[in-house]
Amino acid sequence: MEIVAFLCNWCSYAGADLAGTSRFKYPANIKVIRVPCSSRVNPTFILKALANGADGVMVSGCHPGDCHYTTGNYFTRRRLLLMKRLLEFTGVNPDRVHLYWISASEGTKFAEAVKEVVEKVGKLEKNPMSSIEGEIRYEKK
Amino acid sequence: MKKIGVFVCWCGLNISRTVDIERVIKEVSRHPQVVVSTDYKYLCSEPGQNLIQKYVEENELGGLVVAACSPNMHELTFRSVAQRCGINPYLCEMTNIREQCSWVHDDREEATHKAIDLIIMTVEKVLRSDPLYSSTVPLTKKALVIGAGISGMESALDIANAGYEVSLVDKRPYIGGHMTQLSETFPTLDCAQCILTPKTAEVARHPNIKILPYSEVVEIKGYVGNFEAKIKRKATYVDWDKCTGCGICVEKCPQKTYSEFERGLKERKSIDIPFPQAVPFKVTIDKESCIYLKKNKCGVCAKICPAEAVDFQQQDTIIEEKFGAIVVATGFELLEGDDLAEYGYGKYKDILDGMQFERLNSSSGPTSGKILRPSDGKEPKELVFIQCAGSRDREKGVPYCSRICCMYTAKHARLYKQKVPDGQAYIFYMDIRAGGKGYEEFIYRSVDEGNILYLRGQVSKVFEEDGKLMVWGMDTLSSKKIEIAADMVVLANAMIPSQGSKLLASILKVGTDEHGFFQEAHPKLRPIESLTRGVFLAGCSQSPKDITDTVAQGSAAASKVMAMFSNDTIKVEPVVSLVKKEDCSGCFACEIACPYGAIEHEEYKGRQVAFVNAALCQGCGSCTVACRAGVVDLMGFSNKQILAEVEALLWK
Amino acid sequence: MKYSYFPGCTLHEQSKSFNQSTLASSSALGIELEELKDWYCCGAVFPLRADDIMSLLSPVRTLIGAKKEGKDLVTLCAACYQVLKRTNYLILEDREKREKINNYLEEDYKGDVKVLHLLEVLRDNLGWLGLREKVSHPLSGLKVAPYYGCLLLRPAKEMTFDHPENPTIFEDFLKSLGCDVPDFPYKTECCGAYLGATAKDVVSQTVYNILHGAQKRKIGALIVSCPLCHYNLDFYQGELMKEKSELTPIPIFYFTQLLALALGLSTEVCHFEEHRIDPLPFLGVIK
Amino acid sequence: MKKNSLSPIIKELLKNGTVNYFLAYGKGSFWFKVRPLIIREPVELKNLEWNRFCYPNLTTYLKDSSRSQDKIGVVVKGCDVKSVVELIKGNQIDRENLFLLQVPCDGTVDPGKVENLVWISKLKVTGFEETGNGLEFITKEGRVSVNKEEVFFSKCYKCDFAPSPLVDRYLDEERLEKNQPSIDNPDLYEELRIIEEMNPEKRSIYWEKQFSRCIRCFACRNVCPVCYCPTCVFDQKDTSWISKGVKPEENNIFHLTRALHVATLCTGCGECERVCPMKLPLMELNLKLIKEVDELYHYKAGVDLQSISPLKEYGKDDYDEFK
Repeated sequence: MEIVAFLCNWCSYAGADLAGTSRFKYPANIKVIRVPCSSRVNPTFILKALANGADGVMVSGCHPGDCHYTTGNYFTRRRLLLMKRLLEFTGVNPDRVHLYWISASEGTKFAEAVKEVVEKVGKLEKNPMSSIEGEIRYEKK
Repeated sequence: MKKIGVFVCWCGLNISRTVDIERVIKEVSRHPQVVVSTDYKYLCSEPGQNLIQKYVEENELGGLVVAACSPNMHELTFRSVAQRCGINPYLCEMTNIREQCSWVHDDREEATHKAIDLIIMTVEKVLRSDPLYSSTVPLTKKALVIGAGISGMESALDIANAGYEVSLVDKRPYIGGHMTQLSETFPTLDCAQCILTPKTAEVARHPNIKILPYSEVVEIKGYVGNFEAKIKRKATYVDWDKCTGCGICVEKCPQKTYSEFERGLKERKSIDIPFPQAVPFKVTIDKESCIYLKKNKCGVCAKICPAEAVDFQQQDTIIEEKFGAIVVATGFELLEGDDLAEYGYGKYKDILDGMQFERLNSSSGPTSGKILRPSDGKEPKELVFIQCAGSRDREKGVPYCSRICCMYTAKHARLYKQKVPDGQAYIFYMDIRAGGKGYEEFIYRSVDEGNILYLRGQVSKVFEEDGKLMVWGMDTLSSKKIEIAADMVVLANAMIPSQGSKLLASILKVGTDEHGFFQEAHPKLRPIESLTRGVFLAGCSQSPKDITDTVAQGSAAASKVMAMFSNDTIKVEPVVSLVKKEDCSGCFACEIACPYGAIEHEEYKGRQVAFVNAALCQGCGSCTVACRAGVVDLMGFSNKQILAEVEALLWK
Repeated sequence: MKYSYFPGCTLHEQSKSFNQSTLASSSALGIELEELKDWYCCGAVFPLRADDIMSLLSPVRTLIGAKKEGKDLVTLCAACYQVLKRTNYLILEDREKREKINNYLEEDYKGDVKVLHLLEVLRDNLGWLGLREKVSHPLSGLKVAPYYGCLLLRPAKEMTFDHPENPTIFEDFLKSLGCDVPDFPYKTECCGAYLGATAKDVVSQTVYNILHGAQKRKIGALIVSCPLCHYNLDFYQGELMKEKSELTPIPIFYFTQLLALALGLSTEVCHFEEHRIDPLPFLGVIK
Repeated sequence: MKKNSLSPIIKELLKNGTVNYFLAYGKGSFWFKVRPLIIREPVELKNLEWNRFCYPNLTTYLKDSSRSQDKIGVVVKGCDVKSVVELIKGNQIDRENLFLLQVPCDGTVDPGKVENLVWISKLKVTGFEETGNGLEFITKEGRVSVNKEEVFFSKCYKCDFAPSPLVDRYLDEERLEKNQPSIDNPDLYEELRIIEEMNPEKRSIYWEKQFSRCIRCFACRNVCPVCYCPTCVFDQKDTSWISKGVKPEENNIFHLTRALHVATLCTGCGECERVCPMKLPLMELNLKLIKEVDELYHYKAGVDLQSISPLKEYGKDDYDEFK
C-alpha cells in the first residue's frame, strides 16, 4: 500500500520530525513530500497521485488560524473540501483523501494520524482511479 | 539531463540500524541518471563533506541528493557544501531517512524499501530543479513612524539614537498621544505628565527626528527598503515658523467649540493650543468651527497676532519621501455609541468614560483636579465604576478583554478616595485581571486600604431618578440584586482601534484582524512584524496594552528596523513565485490568494498580467494553486518538481 | 399597501380593543389588513428545548398559509410576533431543523415570508412624517410613555425590531401622534409575565415598580403592544390601588387605541369598557 | 421570437459607432443548427437568425477579444449574461467595450430531444414553424408537431432569469416578465440525485465508464466561456500534468481538474456537455460543485459583479470536517 503525504514545512513536517525524535512508531507505507504550505497542494497533485498508484493521500497543514503564512490553510480547507465532495460523487471513497491539522508540537498526533490513514485506506478495495499498477516507467540500469 | 550523486548517511547507527544501506545504494544506482551512489558514516562531518566534494569533482555531478536526517537539521550544511563544489545550492536536496524513516519504523525490510522510494523521489525532484540565486534590493535607511503616542515616540527615539533618520507623523497637532491626557499612571501612581514631558521634549529636539504633527499618511508605494510615502500636512492656518505660542489669539477668539482633549468636559476656542505642555507649542485653527473660515467674518486672531502668523489662505500640503521601514503605532480609541445604551452613556451628563475621569483628576484639567459632577459641579459622594463596559461581550460591543481597565479602575477609585475621603466607591467587575509586575499588589492595596467595595457582577441598567443615577446590577457572590443611587458613574469603555486604522491598513497593504487591529505576522513568534515585509507594529495598534507593554513593543519594533538598517541592502530569498507572463490570463486570482500583496500588475502585449514582487513574496505558494493554468509557479517547489515526486511512486 | 393579517387568539377573542382599533386605524391609513384564511395558534411561547419540533409546526403552518397568499404578514400581539419571527429565523438559519420540520409537513417551507409588526409598517411604509400628516386630532398635552416589555425586542439578533437596550420606535410613534413623551427608563423592565399564575406577589412588585416610576415622572398613561403586559399592568394596578394609597391611576393603552383617537375615529373601536383602569378621566384632558 | 426587430437595432448600433462589430446567430447548415455570425457591415445582416435553436452561448467568443480594443456587441439570452459577469470578474473583457443586446427567450429546444420524441431523423426534416405552444416540423411526408415544453434543454427548465443591470438594451421590454419558461420551483439538482443515491461501487463504475469514453478532444474546455486561460494547464509544454497521449487512466484527472477549475465560475450554461462528441455527462460534475458551493458558501456564479468567488476568499469560521 502506498500513501503519499503532503506536509507543510512549518507545522506538519516539523511535527513528523518530532514523531521521529520521540521514536513514535507508525507504518512505513507513507511517503512524504515536503511543501512550504498546505496551500501549495494543488488538488491535481492528489488526483495525479491516486492515478499513479497511490492508494491514499494525506495532506496536513498548520491548525486554522496558526498558518505560518497566516491564511494559506484557510484556502486549503475550501479547496480540499470541494475536491473531496467531488471525488465522493465520482465514486472514490472519501477515506482515500485525508486532510489534517497537525502542529510542530504534535508528534503523537502525526503518528496517530498516519496509523488512522493506513488503517482506513487498508479497508478499501483496490483504488478505482489507479490502473497503472505495476507499470514500470523508468528504464533501470 | 544532469548527473546526480546520491549520498546516504549512516548517522552512526541511527539510520544504519534499521535501513539496509548497502541495498539502498545498490537499488538507487540503477536509476539512469544516478552516476554516484555511495554512503558514509557521518556525512555532516568534515571528512563526510570532503567525500562529497571529491565525488562531485571526479564525476562532474550536476545535482546532489543527501539521504540523511531532516532538512530542518542540515539542509543549510549540505547546500553550502554544494556551493563550495560549484553546484547551485538549490540543486542539492535532502531525503529525510532518519526522523521520517529509520526512527519511526522497526521492520528493516519496510524501512529499506521506503528509504529507496524516498531517495528516488528526491532524485526525480532534483532532476527538475533549476539553479536559483538570491538577489538584493537597495535600502533607504530612513524610517517612518506613524503615530506619535508613547510607543511611536519610543520607537522613533531608539531608531534615531542608533543614528538613522526618522519621520514621526501624528494626526493630532501635538505629539504624546493619549498619555498626555492621563492624570496618574498605575501601578506606581506617577504623574503621567511628569514622566512623559521629558520624552516629548527629547523627541522634539532630536537631530535625527523630524516631527510631522497634524499630518496623515495618504499613500504608500513600493516595498521593503524602498517605500515611497505621501504625507499630507493638514493646514493649521497658522504659520508655525512665526507662531510663538503667546496665546493672545486664544484669549481673544470669540468662538467656542468641542474640546477633544478634554473629551467634552470643557469647551475650547476655535484657535487653540490643546494643553499647556503641548509639543510643538503652537496654535491651530479648527476649520470646522472658525467663523472666518466658514463665513468670512471675524478674523480677530489675524488682526491681533503680534507675529502675524495667522494665514487663512494656508492649504494642505503633500510631502513625498522615501523610507526603508515603517512602524505603525496608531493607538486606540474608546468604544462609544449604541453598544453602551444600557449604561445611559451619552444620555446623562454624570456618566463619564475612563478618559473623561482622567481629565477630572488631572490638575490641569477642567476642574483643576477636583472630582466634581459635570451637571451641577457638586462633589459626588457615591461613585460607581463599571468595568468591561462593552468589553468581553459576545453579543455586542467587543468580545475581547481590553486589558487595562481593571488596573485603571482601581487607580481611579483610589484617586477618588484620596480626594473625597468620605465618599464611597463601588466597582462592578467580571474578574480582576491584574497580570503585570506589581499589578496584583496594587489591586489588593486598593481593596484593603482604599475601602473600595468590589462587586462581582454586571450592571443591567443606569438611569436618572430623583436627581440620582440609579445603578441596577447584580452581585453574583451574594446572589443579590444591587441598586445604588449614585452621584456619578464611570465606565471603563472597551478599547478599539483608532479611527482610520482600516484605511491606513489598506494604504499600507497590511491586514487587520476581525476587530480592526493590525494583524501581526504570527501571533506568538512574530508579534512585531506585519504581513508586509518592512512594516512593523507597535502599541495598541496591534492589540490593547498598557503603557509598559506599549513602550516595550515600540522598542522591539525599533530593533527590527535597526537590524534591517544595519545592512546596506536587503537580501531576497529565491524561493518565490514567478509568473510566465505570456500564458497569464490576467484573472488575478493569485492576487487575492496572496497574503503579502506581492502580486502586482504589469503590462504585457497590451494587457494586464500578474507580476510577482520578489521582495514581498514569502514563498508560500498559495497563488500557484489559485492559478488554474499553473502559470504562477513557485521556484524550488515547482509544479514539475512536485509532479515528478508524485510520479516517482511508479518506481518499483 | 396590502398585508396578510394574523390576529392571534387574544386579539381574536379577548382584546377587541386591540383588534378593532387596529383594523379601523389601518384602514383609515390605507393599510389593508386581510386576515389569513387559515391560521393556527402561534404556540404562545417560542420553544427553547433543542428537540422541540412539534411546537414549531403550528407557526410554520401559519407561515405557509401566508406564503400562499403572497403578501407580507402583519401581526400585533408581541407574543405572536415573537414566535412567528423567531420561527422564520430558525427556518432560515438552521438547515437541520428546517429539514426536520419540513419532514412533518405536507409542503416545504423555506422561510421566505416576511413577518412584520404594524409599527414597522408605519415606520417603513408610511413614515413618521406621513403618519403625522394623517393625524387629525393631535394628542397634544397628553404625557404618554411607551412600555416595550421584553418580547418585541429580544433576542435582538433574531427580532431585529429595535435596539434592545434603548428602543425608540414607540417614542417616534407617540411623537407623531402629538403626545408629550418623557424619558421612561422602566420601559424595558419586566412586567412579571406569566408569573401571575404562580407568584402573584412578584407581579405585584414589578408592576408597582413600573407604575411608581411612571408616577414619579408625571406620566399620565402607558402604551403597550403585548396583551400580557396590558393584563399585568392594568389588572394588577387595580389590585394595587386597593392597598397603595400613594398610587394614582395610570391607564394602559394598546398603541392602536391612541392611534385611532388621533385619527379621529369613533371611540367605539377602542372598547374602553375592557379596561380595568378607566382611561376616560385621562382622556378628558383633550376632550 | 422575432428576428425582424433585431436587425434594425444592430444596424443602428453599427452605424452610430456604438460597436465595431456584432456577435450574433446566423443561419446554420441544418434546420436545427445556427452558427456564430460576426456582423461588421449591415449587408451581413441577411444571414442573421434568431429562433428556438439559438442555444449556443456566444459569450465564449469574447474570451479571445480580451486583447482587442474593439467595441463588441453581443446578442445574449438571459443565461448568457451570467457568463459575461464571470468574464468581467475575471478581467477578461472590459465592460466599456461591450454592448449587450438581450433577446427575450422562453426556452431553447434540444434537437436531440425532438428526434427522440417524434422518431424522425433530423435529416428528414426540412424546416419548422412555431405554433402557439408547439413546434411543427415539416418533412416530405407531412407535418409533425411537438409540445415545445417537452423538448427544451434541461437548463431552460431551471432558468432563473432576472433582469441584469449589465444589459444595455432589451429587445422587448414588455416581455421581460415572460422571459423564462413557466416552471414553478424547478428542481435545480435533479440530475444529481440519481447519482448521489447510487451506492459508491455503482457510482464508481458509472464514472469509470464515462471517463473511459473520453477522447480528449478538449471541446468541452474550448467551448466553455470561463475556461479563458491563454494556455490551459493541460497544454503547458514543460510540465506534464497529464500525459499528452490519450491514456484512459488519466482521463479522470482531466475531468475532475476541469470541473474544479470551473468551480465557482461555472454558470451552468451546459455548453460543455452539449458539444461533447462522446456525450459525457459533464454537467453532472459541474452541477455537483455548483450545489456544494451554494450549500457550503452560499455563492452562485454569474449573479453580480461584486461578490467574490469562495475559492478566492476564505472564512475563518468555515465549515471544517478535518481533524
